[in-house]
Amino acid sequence: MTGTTRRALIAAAALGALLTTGACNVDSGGTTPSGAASSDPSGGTAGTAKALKVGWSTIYLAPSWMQQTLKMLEEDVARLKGEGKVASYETFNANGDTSQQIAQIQAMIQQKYDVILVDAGSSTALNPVLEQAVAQGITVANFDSLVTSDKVIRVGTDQVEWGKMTAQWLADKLGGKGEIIAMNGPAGVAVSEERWKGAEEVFKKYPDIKISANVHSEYNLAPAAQAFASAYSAHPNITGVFSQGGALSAAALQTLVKQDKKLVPITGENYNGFLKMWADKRKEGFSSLSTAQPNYLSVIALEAAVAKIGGTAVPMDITVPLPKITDDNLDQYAKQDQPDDSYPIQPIPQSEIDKLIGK
Amino acid sequence: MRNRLETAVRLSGRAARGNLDLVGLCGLLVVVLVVYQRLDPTLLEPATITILSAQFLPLILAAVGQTIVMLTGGIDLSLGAVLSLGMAVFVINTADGTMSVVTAMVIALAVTVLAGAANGALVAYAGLPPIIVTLAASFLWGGVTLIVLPQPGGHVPTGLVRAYNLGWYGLALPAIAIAVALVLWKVVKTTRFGLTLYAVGGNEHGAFANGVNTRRVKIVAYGLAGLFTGLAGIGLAIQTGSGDPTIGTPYTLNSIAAAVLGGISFFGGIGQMRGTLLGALLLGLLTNLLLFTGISTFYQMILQGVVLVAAVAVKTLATRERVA
Amino acid sequence: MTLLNVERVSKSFAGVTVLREVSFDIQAGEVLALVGENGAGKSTVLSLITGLLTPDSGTIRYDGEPVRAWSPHRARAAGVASVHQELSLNPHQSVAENVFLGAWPSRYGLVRQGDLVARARPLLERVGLDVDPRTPAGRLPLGAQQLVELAKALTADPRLLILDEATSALDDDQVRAVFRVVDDLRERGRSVVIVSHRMGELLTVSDRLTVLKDGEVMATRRRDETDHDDLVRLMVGRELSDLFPAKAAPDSPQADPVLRAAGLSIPGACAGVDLELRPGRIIGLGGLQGQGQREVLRALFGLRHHSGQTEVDGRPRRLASPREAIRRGIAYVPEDRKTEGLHVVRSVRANLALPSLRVLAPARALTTVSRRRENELVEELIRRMQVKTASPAQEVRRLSGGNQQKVALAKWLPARPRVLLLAEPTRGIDVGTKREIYHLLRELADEGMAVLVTSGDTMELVGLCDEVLVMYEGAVVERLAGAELTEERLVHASVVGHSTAEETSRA
Amino acid sequence: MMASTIRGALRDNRALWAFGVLALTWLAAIIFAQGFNSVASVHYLVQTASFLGIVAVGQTLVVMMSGIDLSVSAVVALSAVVCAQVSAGSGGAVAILTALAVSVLVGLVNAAGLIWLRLPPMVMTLATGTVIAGALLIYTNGSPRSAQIPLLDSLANGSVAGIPLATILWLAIAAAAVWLLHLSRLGRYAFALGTSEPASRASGVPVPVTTFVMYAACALLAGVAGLVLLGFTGTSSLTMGNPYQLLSIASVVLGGTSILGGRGHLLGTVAGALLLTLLTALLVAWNLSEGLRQVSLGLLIIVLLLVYARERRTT
Repeated sequence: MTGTTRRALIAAAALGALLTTGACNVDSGGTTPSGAASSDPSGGTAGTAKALKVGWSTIYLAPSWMQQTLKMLEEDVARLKGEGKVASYETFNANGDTSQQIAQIQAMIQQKYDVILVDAGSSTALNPVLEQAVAQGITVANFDSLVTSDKVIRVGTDQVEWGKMTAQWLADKLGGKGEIIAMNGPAGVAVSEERWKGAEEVFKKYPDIKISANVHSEYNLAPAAQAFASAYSAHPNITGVFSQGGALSAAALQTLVKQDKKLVPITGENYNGFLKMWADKRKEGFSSLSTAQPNYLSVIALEAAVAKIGGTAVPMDITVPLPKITDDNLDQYAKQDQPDDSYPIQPIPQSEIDKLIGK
Repeated sequence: MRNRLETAVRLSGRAARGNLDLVGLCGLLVVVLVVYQRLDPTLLEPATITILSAQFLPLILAAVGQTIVMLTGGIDLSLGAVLSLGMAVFVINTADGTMSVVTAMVIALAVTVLAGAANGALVAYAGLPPIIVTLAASFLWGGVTLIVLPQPGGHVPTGLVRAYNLGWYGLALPAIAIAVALVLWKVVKTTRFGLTLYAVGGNEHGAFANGVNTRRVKIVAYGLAGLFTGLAGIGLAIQTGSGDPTIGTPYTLNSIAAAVLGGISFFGGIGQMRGTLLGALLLGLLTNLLLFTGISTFYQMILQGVVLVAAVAVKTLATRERVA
Repeated sequence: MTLLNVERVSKSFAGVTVLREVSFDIQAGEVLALVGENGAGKSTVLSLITGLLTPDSGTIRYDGEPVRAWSPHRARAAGVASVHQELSLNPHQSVAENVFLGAWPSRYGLVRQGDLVARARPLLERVGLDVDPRTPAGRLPLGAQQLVELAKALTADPRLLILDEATSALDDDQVRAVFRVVDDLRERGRSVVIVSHRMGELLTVSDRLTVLKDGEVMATRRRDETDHDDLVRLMVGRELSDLFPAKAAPDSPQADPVLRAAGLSIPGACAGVDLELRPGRIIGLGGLQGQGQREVLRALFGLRHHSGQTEVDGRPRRLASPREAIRRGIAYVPEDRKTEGLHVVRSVRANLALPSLRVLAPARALTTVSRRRENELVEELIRRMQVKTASPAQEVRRLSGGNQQKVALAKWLPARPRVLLLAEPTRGIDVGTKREIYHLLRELADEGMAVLVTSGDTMELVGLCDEVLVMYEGAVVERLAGAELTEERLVHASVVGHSTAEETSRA
Repeated sequence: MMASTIRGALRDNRALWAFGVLALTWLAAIIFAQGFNSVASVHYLVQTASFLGIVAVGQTLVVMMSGIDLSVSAVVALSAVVCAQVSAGSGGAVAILTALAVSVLVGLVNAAGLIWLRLPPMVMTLATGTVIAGALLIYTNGSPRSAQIPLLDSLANGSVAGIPLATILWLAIAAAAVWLLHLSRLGRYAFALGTSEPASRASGVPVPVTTFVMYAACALLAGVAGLVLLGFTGTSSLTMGNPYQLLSIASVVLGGTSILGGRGHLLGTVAGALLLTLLTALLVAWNLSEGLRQVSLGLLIIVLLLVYARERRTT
């Protein structure tokens, strides 16, 4: 019996020790900038002289799009650190758990971050906590997956427009009639629903376009390939595919290629695997219109937040135009030497960023 | 004549009450709280308590629900889906005004209780193992949620959201809600039904042989779990000011982890709700602590897995001597 | 006054007649024993009384009224309570909670623990159980658990109490406590139906005995009209004088011990136990229930951590796991055959073949099991042990208790173990099968096996064993062999806790 | 040997039921939904079922001994990611062997946790799954590679005599698993463990060896599935295994194997995986909204389980 207690205590002590060491790290590294920040929570007059404490809370970190975003963000952070504008930077990964993300943002409020960047796990659930952060004088910039609150800077692309634009291209390509399979992201997720909403608006105008299957899948090649294969085996006579994600497009195209079937037009995204295959099959008559959720959204969000603290009148809603990848400019995008699971994007000039954030 | 032996039996009996596990958990919790206090000196201020309790409420209540099911020897893999369902039903029915909120709550809870009871009925009458029933039910209730609320949205009165998240005249509403829920459980546990729950979990056949309607007990237990899960969903809706049809998923495994950490047995009949409460608090505080420590997010998942294994292993190894 | 009247009741399952025109009655304030071999129809009769089954024909009158739509619920409401061999306790709840299981007294719907404990105390006292009502039931020894079952049955103050093999796990002391309860009930005009394989007990406690054989009532006798031999004759239809086989010649040369234990100790269970098991000898471990006998067996089979020396063939060997014990030639037939002894939901074949798979699929661990050799082996075992089973594919739980026990024992034989450990080898088994098992054990001993048996049945130990070690509070307090091995001395040592010799020397 | 196997399958009628339900569902699909009668559709159904099927065969091995492996999803990703990563430097063959070795290692760790730490399988395998997911993030620094390994490519996409190679691989694996589980000594031990652990211990069943082999085999098969998926998609991702966690368990149960262990036949799982794939495809073909689709899938699984997978053990 004493053994039990002893063991429990040892485990507790060990864990405690582990946590304390971790805690010390933060104490040594984190207090100075936050102290500086708390002396001037509004950040108005200190201007550019003050170095900011920046954190990014993201719902997922695993997907390669997020990884590229992280890299791009870190590069920009390094540059801003060099300029003395940013003091520290931290990434928080909620790993798909929105409640966890709320906790993260709360922790960032407690730790007196100056800038909170958010890639949201839910379009609505984070509103209260983000507004709380704003109320505490923290500058919140939300990008990519957006929340509905108008109290935070939102940097994104127009997802409905995404759906509209690609669907319109497909409808034109099909001459207003045909049979298609729609490949959507997971059900119940705002991005996926909005893109489909835009697409649906377009397809409603074309009664001769029949949507014979509407497939939902993770934005991920393997499940998408399976989902498409099942839908396709039921509807082998389709003349086009509406896809709202690159991996989904790649899955569809790959299936057609492997089955040696006629290559029908497929809308897409700047997923390198898809772009490479497209470039390869272009001469066989395959065609697509792809767009992109540019990774530089994160950079724009960061710079917008920094500029706002610096006194610039930054617009609350920053809509970044959707890039268009067509048969003509495909070669600029498709990167043969890079892995399939990457999202090649043309860099955005600083002047463009400045224009967007109202400098 | 046989005093020595009986004393031994009595002593070991007292040891078996499971309080030792709780002592270990409490110790761990104190350590975590002390470290937390160092990192966040506002820990014991009402504002922080409000925030933290708002944050922990869904997990605690979900774990309470999971515990009730596990006490009968079952498991609920559909808990996350039912939580989302409760949240969805709640947010589509609320409008500003107290009456409307209360009505919406009642409707949401009725739905989740029914969903739970349906799971229970399948387990009780169909002779299907709980793990499989609730696995299939997780698709079912997840689908229903998507039909009710196809994408994030809905509305919760702003005043309520503010009062809940920031305190209401200095009162931590979520903490009060948790306390009320636990008192409710305490009452349920002292009723005949509560004892029956443990009896069915510990020896279902024996309970049946003694005239206990084991089927009804299971249905009520799953229904009751649905009630607490629904409350968790409503709490989450008020915390976030909206509904989200996919937000509940992580709660399935997290609630199981909290219950297991708190000493609830997979085989039923063993465990105390206070253990679950400690387990849920510990899980929540630990993940929060990781946010403060600045450990790379890549290592967070590894640490979570290791903590779970370590905690449960220490507990099972400590109890092993008594059993073997 | 007649409380219960069973008139010409018949019952059949799937065309097989289990009861044929069975008639008997129970008077108020009477104790009636139902005796018969396994399969004679006793459990079916009891199920009819408790409402689990309804008769195909015939009538049952309770309190003078023919019972209609009789169900367990109604029977209970009418004052019928029963205690079975199978425990229905929840091991994780307290004794007090178990005593009132399913019918907890409550006020305003709330159950107060203090109230439960206070109400449980007198009931526990009545059945002679001195334990803290707050103890989890699973912590009690098996016998004590059975007494809790009895206390539970008494909560409703039953008019008719059914004791179905309810004393099988009890030691003599506890049995006496049960009989006090029975006597008390009788005095208060209550009735008791008792079923047991322990004939001696029945002859002590019952007023009348009804003998069943093959679903028919052979006779109903008053206690003073009958005796042990008479009953056995009625039950099996023949004389059964040679229940126990002849023992090993006491002065025959003793072989070297196969298994020796010195200073065997388990904290809280036993301390400093020395024993030697020799080929050809059957050694018994006696004493009151729960004095550490069971733990000694489990330790020797590697199921229980222990300290002390163990030697096999004179060489020190650790017995840390069942696999090591089996490798050293030790086999174990546990007391609780349904959890440790057998895979009850698997077939007779699978159970019998399991310990022999090494032989059936030799060489490496992954090797294919030979179906042909498996079938041969299984059929040979079924034949040798006379296991009554529809086919080798029958699930073990469908077999009678005696046949289950045969399977639990038989599965070890192909491996030719040199030491056989048996806990309560004949609990709940009818007299015919008992005899078969006794003779088989002696046969195995004669073939050179060393046998160690624990039993709560004094007669069994005296009749079967060459030597009996009596345990008291975890220690061996007496060794009886040859002429000294009598029921009297055995009981004396069990109760007093030291040997008769000590007593005389002290005097 | 084959004859006795089939007889064994027939005796366990729940596995047989699974095949019956599969045949009926397929027939219904052909009649009520278009496109299910073409050779191409059959080809693709059995090919896509192979990925799930290989994982499910492994899952059967542990479920039969009354365990469960929730880390299969992580192992699928692990194997694919490791293979892609290693092949860049050391070539395909080394990469495949490394991936399989790492997978087996995970199975061994799972088994070690069950045996030495006495953890419930659900907790242990869930935890290893989480740890692997975290470890993969660190290993790949978050961006897993794609890889073209000819062997895997042809294995996943090629066919022989019109039968996809992936399916042939799956059936070969199933045959080997049938031998392991139903004909070998170790399989007997697994069944024994699945029905009663105390009785198995007291009968001298080598609990550690059996646990190690079965969990290692399960992880190995998850690893194989990961490799085939890598060949199929040409790329690895950290989440590619996710669908297989719960679906593999569902396949096992739909195949008539008791989730409590000790009952069922491995061949049932083959039917279960096909059935589940077919049902998913059917629901896609009906073009329901995602919500309705999930509701239907849940209800269909429940109905099927009610038809033939009820537990009658507690009587």
